[in-house]
Amino acid sequence: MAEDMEELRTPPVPLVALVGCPEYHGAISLYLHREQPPLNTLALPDFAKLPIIGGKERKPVDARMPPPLGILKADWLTKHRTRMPAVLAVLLDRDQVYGDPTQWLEVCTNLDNIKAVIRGRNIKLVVAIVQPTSQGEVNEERLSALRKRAEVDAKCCILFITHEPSELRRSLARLGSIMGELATTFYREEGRRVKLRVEKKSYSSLELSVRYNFKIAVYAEFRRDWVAALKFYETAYSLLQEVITSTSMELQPVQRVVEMKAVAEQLHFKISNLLLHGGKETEAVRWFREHASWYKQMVGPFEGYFLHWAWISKQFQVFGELLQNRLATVAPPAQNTAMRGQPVVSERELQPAYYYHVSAIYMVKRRRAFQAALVAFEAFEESNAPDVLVGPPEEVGPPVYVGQAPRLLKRGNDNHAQSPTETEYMRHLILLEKNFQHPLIAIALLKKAHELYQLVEATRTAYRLLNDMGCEYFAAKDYVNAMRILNSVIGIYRQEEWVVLLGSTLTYLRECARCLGLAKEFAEYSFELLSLPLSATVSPGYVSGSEVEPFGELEKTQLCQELVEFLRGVRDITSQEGKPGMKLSSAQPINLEINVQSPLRMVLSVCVAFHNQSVRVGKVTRLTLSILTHLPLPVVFDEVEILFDQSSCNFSTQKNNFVEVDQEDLGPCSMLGLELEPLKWKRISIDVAPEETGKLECLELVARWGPHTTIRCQVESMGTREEIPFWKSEPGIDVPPSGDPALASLGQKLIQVEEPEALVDISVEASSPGLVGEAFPVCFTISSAGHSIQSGDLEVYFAPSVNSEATLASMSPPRGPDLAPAELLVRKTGENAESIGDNYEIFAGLVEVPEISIGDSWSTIIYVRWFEPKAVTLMTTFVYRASEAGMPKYQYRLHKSKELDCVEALAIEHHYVAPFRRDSLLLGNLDANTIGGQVPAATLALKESSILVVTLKNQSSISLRLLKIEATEEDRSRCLLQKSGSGPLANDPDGEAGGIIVAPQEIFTQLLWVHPLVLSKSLLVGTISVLWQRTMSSDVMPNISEVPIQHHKDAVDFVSNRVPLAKIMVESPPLVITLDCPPHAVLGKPFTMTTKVQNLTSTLLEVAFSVVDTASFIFSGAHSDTVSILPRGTHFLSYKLVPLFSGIQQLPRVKINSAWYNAAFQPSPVSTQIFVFPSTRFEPNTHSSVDEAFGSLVIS
Amino acid sequence: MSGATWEVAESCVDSLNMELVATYYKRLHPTKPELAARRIEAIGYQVGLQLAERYTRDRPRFSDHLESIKFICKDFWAEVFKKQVDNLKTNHKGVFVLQDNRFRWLTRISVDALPLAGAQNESAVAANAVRASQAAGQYLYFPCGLIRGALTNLGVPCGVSAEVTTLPACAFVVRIKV
Amino acid sequence: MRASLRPSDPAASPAVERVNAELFTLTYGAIVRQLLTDYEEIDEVNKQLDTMGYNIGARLVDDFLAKANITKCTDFRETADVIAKVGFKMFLNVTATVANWSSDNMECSLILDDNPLVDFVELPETCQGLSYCNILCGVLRGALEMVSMRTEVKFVKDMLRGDDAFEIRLKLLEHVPEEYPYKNDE
Amino acid sequence: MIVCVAVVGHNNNPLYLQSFVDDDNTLKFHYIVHCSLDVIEEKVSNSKRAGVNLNETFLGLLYPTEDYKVFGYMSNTKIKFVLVTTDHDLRDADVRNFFRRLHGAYVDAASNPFHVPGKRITSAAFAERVSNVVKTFGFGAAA
Repeated sequence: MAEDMEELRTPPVPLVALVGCPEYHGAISLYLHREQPPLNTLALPDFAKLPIIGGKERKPVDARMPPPLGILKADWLTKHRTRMPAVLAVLLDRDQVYGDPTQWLEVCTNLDNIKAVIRGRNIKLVVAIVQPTSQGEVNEERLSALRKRAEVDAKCCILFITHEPSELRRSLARLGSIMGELATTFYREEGRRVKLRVEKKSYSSLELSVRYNFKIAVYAEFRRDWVAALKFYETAYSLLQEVITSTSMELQPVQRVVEMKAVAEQLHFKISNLLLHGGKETEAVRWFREHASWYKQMVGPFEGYFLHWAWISKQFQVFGELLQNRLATVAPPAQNTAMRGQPVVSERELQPAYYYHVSAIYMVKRRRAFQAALVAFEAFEESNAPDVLVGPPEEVGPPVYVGQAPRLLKRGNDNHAQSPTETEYMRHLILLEKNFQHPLIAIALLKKAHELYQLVEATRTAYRLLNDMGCEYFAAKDYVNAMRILNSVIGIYRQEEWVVLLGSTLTYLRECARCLGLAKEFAEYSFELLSLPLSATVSPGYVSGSEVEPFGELEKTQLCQELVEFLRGVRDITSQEGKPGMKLSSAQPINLEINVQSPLRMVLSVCVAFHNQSVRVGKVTRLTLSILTHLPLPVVFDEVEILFDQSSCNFSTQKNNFVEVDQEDLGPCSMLGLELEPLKWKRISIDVAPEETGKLECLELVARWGPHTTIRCQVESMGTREEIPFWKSEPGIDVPPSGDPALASLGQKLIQVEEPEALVDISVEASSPGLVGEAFPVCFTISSAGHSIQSGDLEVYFAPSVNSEATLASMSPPRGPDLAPAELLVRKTGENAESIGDNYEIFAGLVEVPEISIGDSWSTIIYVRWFEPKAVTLMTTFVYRASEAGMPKYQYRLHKSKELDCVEALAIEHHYVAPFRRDSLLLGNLDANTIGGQVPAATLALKESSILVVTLKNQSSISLRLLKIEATEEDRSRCLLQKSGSGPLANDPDGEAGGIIVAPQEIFTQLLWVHPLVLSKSLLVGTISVLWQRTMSSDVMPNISEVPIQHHKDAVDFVSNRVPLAKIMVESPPLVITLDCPPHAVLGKPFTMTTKVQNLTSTLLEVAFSVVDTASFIFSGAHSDTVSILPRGTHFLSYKLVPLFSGIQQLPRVKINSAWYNAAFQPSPVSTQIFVFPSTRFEPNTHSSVDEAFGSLVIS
Repeated sequence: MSGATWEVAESCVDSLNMELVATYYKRLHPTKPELAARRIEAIGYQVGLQLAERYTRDRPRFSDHLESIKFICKDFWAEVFKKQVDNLKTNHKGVFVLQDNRFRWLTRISVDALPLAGAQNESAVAANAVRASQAAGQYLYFPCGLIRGALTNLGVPCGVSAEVTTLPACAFVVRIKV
Repeated sequence: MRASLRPSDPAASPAVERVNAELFTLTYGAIVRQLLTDYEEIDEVNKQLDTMGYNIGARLVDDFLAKANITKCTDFRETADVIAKVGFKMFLNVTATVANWSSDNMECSLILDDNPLVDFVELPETCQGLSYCNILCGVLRGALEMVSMRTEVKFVKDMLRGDDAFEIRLKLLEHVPEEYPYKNDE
Repeated sequence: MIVCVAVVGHNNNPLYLQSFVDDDNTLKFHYIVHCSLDVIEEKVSNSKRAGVNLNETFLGLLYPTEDYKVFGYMSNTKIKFVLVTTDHDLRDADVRNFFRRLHGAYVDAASNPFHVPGKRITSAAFAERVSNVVKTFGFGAAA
């Protein structure tokens, strides 16, 4: 706060004086000070000190008096507050008053002196008689004498009791009230006196009336009569304005101007103080507004401008502070409480921040004015001249009048002479001002204002204050802070598109960067500044000295060239004085990043559009870039690169060709650099060929200037291009890249790269279904259609079956329930072909495919061997590299799958039958039913040859060649097994075209002998193994004939199915019946039928038999009888029969009944039939094969 | 000079609207009706912006969305369609329905655009009604744009769609974007 | 003929409903602008405007004849007068003056010194070639063709391009009394 | 004397700013107008809060700067008009009238089919009309 105003800040307090009885002064003054209203006390230890309060005699004013040398006496107010009491209280000791004449005389002289002192100033007098107690008689006439002497009336002459507390208090109160009362009268009278003069107009100069009104106001304040005080201050104020208007300020000497403003300041300070304390804020504001605007014109002479701005600045600051203090105590007033006629007070004006801000603004004006003044001053003055106004007190005295310069005491004694000359004065002020830190003060003010504005959320204003702060820091050459602060400001100007403001701020920032030698920032700020859409009329500035000067297109282009040269590294930018200039080097390169949101997008914005949504890998696709700059003049980049996520596609104007879309007719050009016109989209097209599948994205454009500068600019899709986030409201800023509308609307910067189409066919052929056990050939054929295959691998495997994750790869493990139903094989190659029976080996899973030139084809065969009749899916993957002109080696990949079905080729069954017409009594058969549950195993007679019938049925859809049927005994010592002599199968399977063909569904039967040698309940007989192969007929596998490495007949391969024979029971029969009779008969020709019954036991067996006769024959012999057969004996029953009918006839059946075994049996009907020829002519003369076979088997 | 006082025959406005629809639906984008619709809506939008600017000058600012919408229903409608909206409904969740039982522009579109005349039997009438409201739909994109433009300019960002119930009645649905 | 003109004074004829021109003016402006964005080159826009006008004119002419109750005017001169005095008055509420007749009476100019279409309009430099009011030419052409006069209509002066007035040059190509021209607003 | 007139869009972006003093440094006017937006916001929100002066478009005196007085006006479409003047005693009616005519000029400029809404106003006719309005400021409701 302005310290010289201190005494004006608080209303003055009446002053009283005490003399006599000093021992009580302390108590009294303390009491008076606590009084309400308080009184200040001036205590005079003894009467000798009296002259202090006396002033010089007042001379009556008259019109002939010359105008005073100043308006307000500098010390007047101080005098009245500290040295000029309104009341004087004399304390007289009772003993003196009532004492002996000498003492009384002394009192009288003292009183006379006092009167002499106070008369001129009509200071009021109070006489207090000090006595310890209230007792003691009063000498009336002495008392009245005292009054007369002191010329005071009774109420001004009081008792002051000191030793009785209650009385003391009462006396103090008495003293206080009377003194207060008298003080008021004193000041009123003083006021009146002065007012009288004013009314009488008994003087000439306006200055005096200013002074008098001021005095009246002050006296009123002493009386706490605020209204009156205000009134007279205001009069004084307006009178002062008259004074000023009566003379033209410009012609006045600076000293005078300064004085008058100082006075005005005091008066106004008083006024606003009173108004504010009176709760009239809006009043105060109005007053201030008037004050400021009125005095603003009162600039005074040029050299004093800075003083003027200093003064104005101070006015605002001081008022702001007053207001703030006021508002700190009371709530801010309701706005617009303006009554009719009075100008409205805006809300801003009720905010202290406003005044601080304006004050700061004037502080800046002050600074600038001073700089100007300084220049002038140093031009004319010899700068080393001394400042006479600083010196020891005996030479330089304080000013007599408010706002005047110090006096040079050595020059005569007259005030006039003592005041310094104008030059001395100015030098003094300028030297003072030199040490004044304008920016710091301004910044302090701005900070204050900024905080307050932030409180009321006046964002923009707050930012503006920051901006001003930054500028002040700049002025103070504190570039770091300037840059920090200004950086925080630009955001809002960008956002709200206040281009001019942004321009100015950027200009400062750019300068800061330059002075700090920050190349990158310098470049960035310069670029943004240059690319601003500034019309020629409103343009940003460049900084000269510490101020921003606007500049036009010309400077703009210059600046731009300068910048580009700098970035090229061919010119360095002069930095702050003293520092070395900025120069680019490999040590400090510049790398500017421009993304979609960056403000530098104005410098360079790139959008791209691929011409296709997708491309096959390796194929060429076209990309169009549109590049735009808002820089004011054409720029040429030394090199432009375009980067992709597939670096192989990266493009550079240095290396690759491109097409300038707007003059395609020129064809592909490969200039080294790239030139951009201002605000004109440059459209170039380039061709790229991605080498990897997936996506291809254009990432960024890198423009280079010289060796050290790169600008990396993020690209965006032309289709989904978002408009430049800045300067939306600027017409013609955001022109979309014109040209091909299709590209413009859906061109993208990212495309899909698809696998190349393989120009190769794979065919998988097989004559499904395959047969279990066989090596089922599947033929793979690869034929190249489009490009020749360099090298490839053919992979073959089973598709994983649904039920098991076990990958059924070519390697087929030993079979289990959930394992591969089949395995893959390949034919063994040459040398080890004959090693083992099977001439296949497990397929390794991969076949190398040789080079295949266009049009050719290649095939291979792979075999499938099933373990069970189960369909499988054969998968194949062909991976290869194609060799194609101008194409990268890319791995192509083909897939193919084939469903293969499978069936069991042969159904092999077998059963046992007893020998022809020879039956054994097998008890096992008899009580077969007694064996519970399972089908009883066939029961054969011990050491009897039974027949084994094996039937093979071809279930497949193709005819098979049966090569061999083999019977292998389990154990020769227990049971013999043997093919019956002349089977249809040649015994050598490898024989030329050996074996027989079994057509589909055909059944083949094979007979064998079984001859058990031991008794057994379950006897393993042996196994039958069948060897077969498919008949290779051309319709089965058409393509195979073409296959080079294939199947000539010598390499016949066959399948062998082994079937274990069912177990049998062997027991020794007690009886064997053999029927003996010719194989056939002739009608009417008699023949003999003999039934042999052998008893194989060692006991005599009684056997009953009976013959059932038939209509077909007549025969002779016993129909029924019972015979006993000796152990090991045989009984013959012979009958002669004559056939009566021809054809198959049932012989009479002999039924044997053995009581011992309680078993009856007879030969099976089949064995007891005979063919009867109608006549001998038909009778074949061959022998019964059965007989032979039988014969050959008989074991005796 | 200012257009405020100038008057032209209403048939100018009508034939301009009709021709606008014809131009975009029949000539410029015969195959892409939605594109034509978008263009026409855009035209309406621009006019709406401008009209809002004109019609609201010298009137106190609206304090909320409802006031703005009321303005559209009353003054704006009166200026453009020579009557007020018959009924305004809202769900208080930013959806407003402006019902006009006799929407002027539908009453005044020429017959060849709306072949309603002389269709006797029910089916024909029904068929006509359908075709009519389809045809009418084409004529409502412009007013939709108008309303959207006006509201947007009054600080009520919204989407506007129209529904033809029975000609010439129709309802405009305003959905305020939040 | 003159007699037939009198009752058609639009002030007198209640048949014509009037509306505030703003909507009309702005709508037209918006259409022109949209067309400019739809088409690359400006001549296309001029053509479109002319076509639109043609259809409108073809549609309006009956209405006009009815309201203005004009017995089909036979010769070109009168027709021109009717258009100028009645037509423009009735629809756009401006009067045109007929001038600059060619010696063979086959050509004349309609001169307007004001025109509601161009209210508020300022042509940007980018569309200098644009004949903003071209729709009027179309209207005249269409209307005249309905009364079996094939004409060629174009602007020769345009205030938007700094001329002192709007001048529409009207040229009669042929007058085919009994032929009904193809009506092409389908 | 009117020293500056500005039109500010509803995004608080300058649509038009013209100074009428020869002093080539228009920068300060940009600052003044930009800051005045704060006051406009305050006034609008205040009048919202305590429904005083029922959303009048005319906002009256915004604030005095060190040298000027700044008046404000906000249309229904959130377009702000700002007037910067040196005069200290202005007739309220004059200022209101001024803004009415300024607004009128803007409305017509915005009605130009080629004017893109929200973009800076480059129309010569508008500038013409504005300077006319400025010239005739204070002479009643002239022209």
